[in-house]
Amino acid sequence: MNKSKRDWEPRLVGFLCNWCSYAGADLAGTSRMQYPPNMRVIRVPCSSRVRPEFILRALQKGADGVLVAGCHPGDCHYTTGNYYTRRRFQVIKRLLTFLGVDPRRVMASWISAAEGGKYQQVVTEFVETIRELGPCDFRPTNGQIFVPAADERTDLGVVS
Amino acid sequence: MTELWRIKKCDLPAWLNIWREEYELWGARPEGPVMRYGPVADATELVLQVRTRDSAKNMFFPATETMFSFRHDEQGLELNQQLPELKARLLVGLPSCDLQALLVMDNVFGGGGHADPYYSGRRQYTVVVGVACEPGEFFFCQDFGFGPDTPTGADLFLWDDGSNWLAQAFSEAGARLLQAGDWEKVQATVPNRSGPGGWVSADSVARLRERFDDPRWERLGERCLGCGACAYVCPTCHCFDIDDMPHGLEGGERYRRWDTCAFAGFTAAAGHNPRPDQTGRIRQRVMHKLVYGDFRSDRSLCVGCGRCVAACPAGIDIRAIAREAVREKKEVKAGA
Amino acid sequence: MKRVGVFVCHCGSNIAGTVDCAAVVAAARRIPAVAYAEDNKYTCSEVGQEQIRKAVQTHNLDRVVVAACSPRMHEATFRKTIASVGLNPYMLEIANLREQCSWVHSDRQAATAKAIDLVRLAVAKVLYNKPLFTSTLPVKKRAVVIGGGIAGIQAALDIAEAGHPVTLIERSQSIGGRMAQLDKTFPTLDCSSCILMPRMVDVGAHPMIDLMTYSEVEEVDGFIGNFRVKVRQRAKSVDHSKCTGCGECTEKCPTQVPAEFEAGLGERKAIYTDFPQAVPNKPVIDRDHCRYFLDGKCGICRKVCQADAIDYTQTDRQVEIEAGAIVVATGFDLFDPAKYGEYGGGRYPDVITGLQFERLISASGPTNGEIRRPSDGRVPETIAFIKCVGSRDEAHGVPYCSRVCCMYTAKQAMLVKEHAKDSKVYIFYIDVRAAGKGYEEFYQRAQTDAGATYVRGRVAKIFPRGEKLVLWAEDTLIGKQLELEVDLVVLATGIVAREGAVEFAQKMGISYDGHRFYSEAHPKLRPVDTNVDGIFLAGACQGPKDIPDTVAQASAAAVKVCSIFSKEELETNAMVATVDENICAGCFHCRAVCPSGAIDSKILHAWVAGQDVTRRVATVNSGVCQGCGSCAAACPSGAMNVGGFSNEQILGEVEAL
Amino acid sequence: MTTIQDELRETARTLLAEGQVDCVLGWAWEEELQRAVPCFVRAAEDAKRLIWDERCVVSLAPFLLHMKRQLSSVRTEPSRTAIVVKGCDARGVVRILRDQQLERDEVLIIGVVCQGVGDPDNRPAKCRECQYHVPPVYDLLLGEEPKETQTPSSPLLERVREIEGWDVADRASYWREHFSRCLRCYACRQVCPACNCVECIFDSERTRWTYKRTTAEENMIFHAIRAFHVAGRCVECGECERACPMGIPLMEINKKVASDIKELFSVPDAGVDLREEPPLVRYETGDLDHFV
Repeated sequence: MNKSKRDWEPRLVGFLCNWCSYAGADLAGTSRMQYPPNMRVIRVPCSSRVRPEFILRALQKGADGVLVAGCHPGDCHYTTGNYYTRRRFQVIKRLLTFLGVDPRRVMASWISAAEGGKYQQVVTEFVETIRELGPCDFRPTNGQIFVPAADERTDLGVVS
Repeated sequence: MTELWRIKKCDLPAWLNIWREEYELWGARPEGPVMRYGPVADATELVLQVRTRDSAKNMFFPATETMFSFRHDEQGLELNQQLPELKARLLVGLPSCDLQALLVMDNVFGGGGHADPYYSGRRQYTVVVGVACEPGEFFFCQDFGFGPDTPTGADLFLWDDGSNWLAQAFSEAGARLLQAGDWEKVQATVPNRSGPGGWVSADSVARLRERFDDPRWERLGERCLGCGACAYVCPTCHCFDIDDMPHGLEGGERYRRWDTCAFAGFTAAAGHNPRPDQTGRIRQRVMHKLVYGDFRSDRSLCVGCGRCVAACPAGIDIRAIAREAVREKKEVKAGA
Repeated sequence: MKRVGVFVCHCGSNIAGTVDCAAVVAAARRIPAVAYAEDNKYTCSEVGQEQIRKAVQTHNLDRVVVAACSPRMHEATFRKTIASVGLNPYMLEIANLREQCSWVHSDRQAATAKAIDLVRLAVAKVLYNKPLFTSTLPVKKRAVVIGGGIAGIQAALDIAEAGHPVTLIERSQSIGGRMAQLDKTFPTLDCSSCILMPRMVDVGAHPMIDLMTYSEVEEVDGFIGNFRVKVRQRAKSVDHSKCTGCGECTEKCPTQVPAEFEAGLGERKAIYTDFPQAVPNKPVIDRDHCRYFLDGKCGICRKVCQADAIDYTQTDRQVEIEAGAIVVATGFDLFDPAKYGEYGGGRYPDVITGLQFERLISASGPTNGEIRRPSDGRVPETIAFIKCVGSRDEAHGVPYCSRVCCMYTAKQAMLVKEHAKDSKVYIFYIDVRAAGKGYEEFYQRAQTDAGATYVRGRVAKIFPRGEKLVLWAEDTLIGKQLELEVDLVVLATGIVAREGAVEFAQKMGISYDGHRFYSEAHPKLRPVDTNVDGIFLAGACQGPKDIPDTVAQASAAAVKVCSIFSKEELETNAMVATVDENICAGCFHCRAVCPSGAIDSKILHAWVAGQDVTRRVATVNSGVCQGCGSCAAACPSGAMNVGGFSNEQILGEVEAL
Repeated sequence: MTTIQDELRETARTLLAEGQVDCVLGWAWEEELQRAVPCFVRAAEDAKRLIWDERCVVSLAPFLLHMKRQLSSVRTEPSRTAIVVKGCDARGVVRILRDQQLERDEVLIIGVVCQGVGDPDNRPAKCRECQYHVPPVYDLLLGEEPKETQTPSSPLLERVREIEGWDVADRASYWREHFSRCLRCYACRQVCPACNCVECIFDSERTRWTYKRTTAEENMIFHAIRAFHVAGRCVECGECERACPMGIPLMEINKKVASDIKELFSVPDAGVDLREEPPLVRYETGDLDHFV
């Protein structure tokens, strides 16, 4: 399902921590701050709940950009959660960049419950960056040596 | 003396290139640091008489293959089978052991009225050109009754005659190949070198069958780390598992992928695993290859290509296991 | 077969205004797993909830998706709704169609498409929801209050009055804290000890309050309802059960040392009580300065004590207290004036702090209430008060306003009239902040009755000239620089966090802000809670505040404690981590990242090949686990999972992208 | 080098004879196979089969961990195994101990001073940049410590820097081409001392972590996740690359992650100190934040 750039809308995934970033996103809502509708939000209890498996699966399943958002270090509802996120995320991002995923596709951001404006800005900028970058070429290619199912199919005899 | 065809080695690529419109050319060529069978644009890229790291099995029974996709929406369930697209292929350069392996796989996937549509499709549209092999490290094909010059299983077989190739067709597809290119008819004797062997004897198969409970299997179990390298490079390993990949909430596809008895989860069923550790698993591999063999044709599942010996990170060697089985229990060699 | 019910809310026009709810319902019906989908105007209303209840029963749904406002609004409401018809409350997921869709997008077509996607994500997640259950934990109905100032005293009294036992822990010899050091309090000019002492006496006499003075908290662990507080009771060297508080020993003790209580202006003996009305009114021996302990010569106090209460052999004791809740009321320190080199704080004897001035005017102070210059004891003719010393000053790392200095400086200016009516008073200020009840009127009286001259401008430099102190300042209202000779300078130093506040916060596991004040759970809605359930804050340790606010916070903390103690058992968090013991390899990366120490280990016995094999695996204490999921992310094999945000649920959501 | 070999045989023999250990895990030479293979010596008289020379390439650490999960080695009374280790193997043993998969007293570490293994004129990358000619942890040490140990340049690190220099698309096609060869035989996982889970997420039947398809991008996900799971714990023993039948340059990935972690969190090499803390389960409040 490759999409030519013209009619393609970036699909973004955001893992938002429940106590800060998700609350910040809600605040952007109550303040009626407008931003593009490309972001699909997945709520997590803490940014430290996000595993690299989720990020990679999201990219594989059609996400063109992945955001991991949490509280500012020191504000974490669980005290230390985002300290681990900070370390893990840097390792994941550098690893993915090394393996050929454009670094701009995966980003982290500290957004507190009071920063509705920042959430709006982060989403808007992220959509623009990805729109410029184009679709992520991480589509599930079919590993078969053969391209599957031509339209017409001959009846398969039995090999002697 | 039999009637053969001869061509100069340097003219072989030109001959093969003739067939490129009709067939897709396949053969051994370097891929990264390893030799593998794969498609080539020009016959000159092919490397003959070389042992690839993994076998040609991938061409007929790929490591991952979508069987069918399904979609469930308000109109009900829609199923469509994903049969492979059928393209004629010309596979050049299989040594005798790989040819024998193809026969084994044909038995497993093709015979007995229950042809596997995925395997058969690909196999049926592929013409196989065998080439005499230069014996190398870890080979033991002679133990299974054939040598580097045994043509069985090929549509066309090329024997090494110094600066020329001697060829003989064994099917009309093979014969048709000879109609193009500057082949000349000759009368020559077909070389019939005996291959390396002397490891697996009928006696060792019998001893292995008796020694199911021999404690020496545990020594092997300690050394086998449970990876799938041996099985996945083996030309005759054909076990597979089936799994589903969802497409969103409405449908998905069912695919099959290689599996191996070396893996821990291979026999895990409903929380119980009859083979709890590697001892049972390495024993199953050796027994299935050498002793149980292929129940459909009661021939050994091993073709002596030695790829598993080369691939094993722990240095386990199926040849030594067979030889060890005939040795008396008292002197236990390190290798076993 | 999983049967999902989807309920799309219009929320009046909040959602329906931008999202085509009917289209969302139609799209939801097309999802195979969705057995029933409908929309209604107000799902959270009684009517809306009744529709859910009816639908669950008639279509025997086993899990529900409500597509409405943010889960942070009504997740709890809808959990109760589905629980009332027999579903486990956690078989619910919320799609946030309002705050994160209809309100933030204007293009109807795009908003509807996104709404459909959000519903698909919620359905994909709910398919992996599992029933979750809370468990209960016993509550130890004893409170521990740390800090014996007015905040600790008030909290302790309120809790004790509600019938629960309290242990009040105070580091110094007596309770009373900062307030005991004050002479009068604003805005009523009440005498500080007159209003404080009765409360102190109540605390000392209260049957439900165990008073542990001269003691420090060493370690706190456990969790709400089941804290274990380790306290080090320093050796008092006086057996308080025998001591009658006659004061003979203090009288005869030959050693004089600077008294902390007198803020450096007065002295005390080696065996001392902080101040005359101390509670407990029984002395302790300061072993760092007592001659008996330094060179073993003295021992006068033991000789003169008729009650034979002196006991040099006493040693420190470690006491472990089990408590269900803790109130932290550790108070504050003052900004160190020496940091203002230009004012000569700490160098010129006649440049003192507001607290030292308070001691001067206090009847029980070093000068028995007379305002005298520390240098030569003369009554100062002109006094200059300088406000915002170490407050609202980014350069010295104290950008905040300390809230109380404007009022206590006005108070002190008025008291100068009482204690030295001829003295002239200048007050240098940036702004005057008098926002409390009766504060503005009090500030006006300071100008009129007390005749204090308010000069708007900062003082640039203070230096001695002969007997006098010279102030270089400016009066920004008339735009003139001025030089002023005064006899006494009083610096209104700002309120800063206690020295050692960070270590204490780490000991308690509570978080602190950039200025080392302890962080409340939520600035507006949970000002007395901390991020650790069961630990509450009261007083200036949470930030500068005056006595009325402190007392209000103390009572609030007390009510929070009492609400915990009102239940026999505590309900624990349902969305907690769980371990799959078959997969756990016992590497304990999870324990390394757990913020609440909820992970322990146990030995598993398995019968393998005819032998008993032991294996160590992780266990989770569901009472302590807060469900953050750090462990589930640190566990490579996925053995550790979190209810409500399990690996399967999140992978399911990602799958439906 | 024979002197170390003799010492090794003598040490093994006495250890077994005195019953200090019930098994010595070392290398033995297989004449027919022309290869040095792991060998579990249990009888004192078999100690003479142990060898030590540059042909002892296989790292024995994974076999130590693997033994524990074999029924055959299940014993009620505590058993103790001696293991012969060169520097990189010793780091593997420390990894297994530090991940609490073995108790310290279950292992007796016989360290041997190693100047590099494999083909002398084409040493594996790990030997050319080796800084642990002397095993960092051992109970017994055979062979003298070399006098001067200059810290060699790291060809692997230079290769990583070179790859980092390419632009993203080139890197993507470089790795896609390598990963398209991966057969998912999991040899790299099975020989890795840091991959010590009881059940790997890639084998999980209960949770569909990933699909078990051998497509290029699915393989990339496998190798990315594995590299992350061992991040900060990988001891750079190079076994994954050696074991890979398809010749995928896995050490380039592990070296990249290891150098990132060293640069970001300035932590010592993994598998050197028995009290080390895996860096991804710790934090410093002052950690860098520039990426946000």
